[in-house]
Amino acid sequence: MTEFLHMGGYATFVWTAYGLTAAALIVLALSSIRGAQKTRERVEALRPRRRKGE
Amino acid sequence: MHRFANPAEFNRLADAILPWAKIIMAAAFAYGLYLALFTSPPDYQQGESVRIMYVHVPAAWMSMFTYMVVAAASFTALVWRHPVALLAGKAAAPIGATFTALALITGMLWGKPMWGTYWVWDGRLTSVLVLFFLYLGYMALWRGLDEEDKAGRAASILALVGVVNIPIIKFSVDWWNTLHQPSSVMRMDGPTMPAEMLWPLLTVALAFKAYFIVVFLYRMKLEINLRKLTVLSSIEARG
Amino acid sequence: MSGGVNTSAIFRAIFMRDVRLAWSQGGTGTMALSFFLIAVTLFPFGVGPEPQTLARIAAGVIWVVALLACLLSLDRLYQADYEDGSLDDLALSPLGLTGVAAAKILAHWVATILPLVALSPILGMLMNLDAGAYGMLVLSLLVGTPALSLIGSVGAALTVSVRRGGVLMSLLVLPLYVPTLIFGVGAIDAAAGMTDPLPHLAFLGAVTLVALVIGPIASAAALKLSLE
Amino acid sequence: MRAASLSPSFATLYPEIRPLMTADHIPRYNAPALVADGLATTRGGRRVFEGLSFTVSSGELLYLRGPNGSGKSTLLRLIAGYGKAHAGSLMFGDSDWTEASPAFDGAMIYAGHENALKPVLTLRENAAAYTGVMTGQAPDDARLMAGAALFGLTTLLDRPARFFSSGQKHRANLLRFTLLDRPLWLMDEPTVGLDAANRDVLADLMKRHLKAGGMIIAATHDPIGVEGRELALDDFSPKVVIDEDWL
Repeated sequence: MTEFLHMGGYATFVWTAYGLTAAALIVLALSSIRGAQKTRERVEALRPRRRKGE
Repeated sequence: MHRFANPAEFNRLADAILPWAKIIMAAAFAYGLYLALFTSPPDYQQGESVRIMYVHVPAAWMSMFTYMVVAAASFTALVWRHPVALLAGKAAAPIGATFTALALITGMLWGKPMWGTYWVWDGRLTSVLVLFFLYLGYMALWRGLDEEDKAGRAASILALVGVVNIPIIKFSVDWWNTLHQPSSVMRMDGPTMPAEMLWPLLTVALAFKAYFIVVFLYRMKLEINLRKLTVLSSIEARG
Repeated sequence: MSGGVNTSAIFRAIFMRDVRLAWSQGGTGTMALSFFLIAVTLFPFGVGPEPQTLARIAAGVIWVVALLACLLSLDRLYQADYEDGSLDDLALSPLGLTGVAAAKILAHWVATILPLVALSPILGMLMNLDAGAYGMLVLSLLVGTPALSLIGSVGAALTVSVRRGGVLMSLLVLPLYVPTLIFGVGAIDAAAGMTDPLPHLAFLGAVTLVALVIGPIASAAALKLSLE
Repeated sequence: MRAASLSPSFATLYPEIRPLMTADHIPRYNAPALVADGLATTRGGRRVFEGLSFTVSSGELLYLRGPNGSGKSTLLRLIAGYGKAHAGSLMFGDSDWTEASPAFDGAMIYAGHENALKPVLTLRENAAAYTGVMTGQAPDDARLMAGAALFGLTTLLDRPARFFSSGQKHRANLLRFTLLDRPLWLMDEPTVGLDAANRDVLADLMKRHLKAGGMIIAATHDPIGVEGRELALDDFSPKVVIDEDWL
């Protein structure tokens, strides 16, 4: 297992590359999904009041 | 084309696609990583560091693909004044910029073990760098103008001017590269690559595409809701 | 006043107006020229006066600074008219906004860029440019700089309603200047290195022709946005 | 773009090109009516007015009334061709202005909020710049002198505009109405910054234009003393502020 992690001496480069990519993609995905949900809640919050107010 | 003009229609379409895209994404990521990290052989010259290519190359492909999506959305938005297409450009750009940044970072991480320096003015890497600035310009223009609708159409014009110039930039950078650095350093040519190296590349590329669709649809929901919020608040303002 | 309005007279009128404004007090002509001269003379202070190093980077430095001078002077190409209201009049001209944009771009190139090109040999001397490359320096600037005005005009039109839009404009436009810069400097280096500069010039001209098509049309579309 | 080459019936309306006459000559316009039907437009994502219809025929003046933000300037700019109508149609005789993007139609003179003066240019040069943009020629000297005299700007003809007071700048902007023979005048708050004397000069100029068969649409609050119909934009404020899709 450690031999695998060692990556033939290039461990830092290979794992940084994969790690950074994974981190960036996850952060982007989460922020997009959370953003979609939060804005939907705010729209729902505004919309019924508007209907009642009409 | 006009069917998706209204957001409710688009949301229904998105909800239909999302589950499938997620499944493909998960499967492709799992299988791709397995191929990239375990079964594919180390390169006789570069050793294990070649595995960085399996992330770097698909990211570079995605940065180009996403800009084409932005350009197509911009064309639709300008020619048919299609409100949802206008938001599609705004939703896709950050994803493209992220992939471009990743392509640059992984390119540098791959360059260090191979040539001893993080940044190499290789033709392909330099083109990706210029593409990164095109993304920054597009996104900055969206925020530059105060009226959202005008900002969108201005950014769309920029995207179309940009997409026409990309092949010219690519050609001039390659030309400049051969001028100053005759040996082509980064050997990433697809077809001559042995099969067991090609498969992880294509699988990760598929995973990135599925990932793009998933995140793009969520960002579209986000942008549509944001536009609804500005519209609703403008009604509140009129009272 | 029937349909046969004389559009070439209108083109000339707009062109002359802009040329005069560029060289009037507060115009961009003097500003771009002085920036060009001063900025190039800074390099020997930075890189050292050693003739060999200066000679090697001469073409690149002159081209990059000319490019920046062009960008600086384009910032107010449409914004000045937008702010004082004359853009509304220009938009109603029988020439149409594309023709108006073409006239203004040509005026900017003639009034602001040609003086730079005329003075570039002097800066060539300052930078110890190789003796055989002076002709190509001027020729490559003549062939390449129209693309800078044309593409820069699109950036100026896109940011016309943006306060302090100059910074945003440079971010939009500089990546699109890369091909012109590469082929422009390539032609001069080829002439200095006794190799054939023609292919570089040919590509430089091609880039300018593409810009000739895109520039006025995209600028007009962007200006229409700001008038709505 | 509007019909690049003017439709034949349109071209015959105007006196053929002849040297621009002095300001007190009376051009004879028999322009068609400007007919707006069910006009609606949005601005910044918000519907400004809806179902707006009016007709302005030769010799008529239409005042646009309504509080700020009711769309007076938006309507004027829409007629001038600076924006597209969201719905409805706008016809000027048989040429369709609904989808118009800004282009010459030989029909109008538009004066907006700004004074469109280049500070470094003299009044004469600014006037030449305006007629240069519209016709390619400098204004006929006698006509320019007459127009400047009308607005009391004769002494400023050869002074750069940056020395003008705001009232003088505004009058310099109104000078355009004496420089070209065009039937339709679009005026946005023309009386702003005018003293009583100049207000009468403007009123007189407008009356002469109407008598000559011209048409005027003016967005203004205070009365200019020229008789004309009123159009209250508030009557057309949108019921549906936003299309339902975005709710």
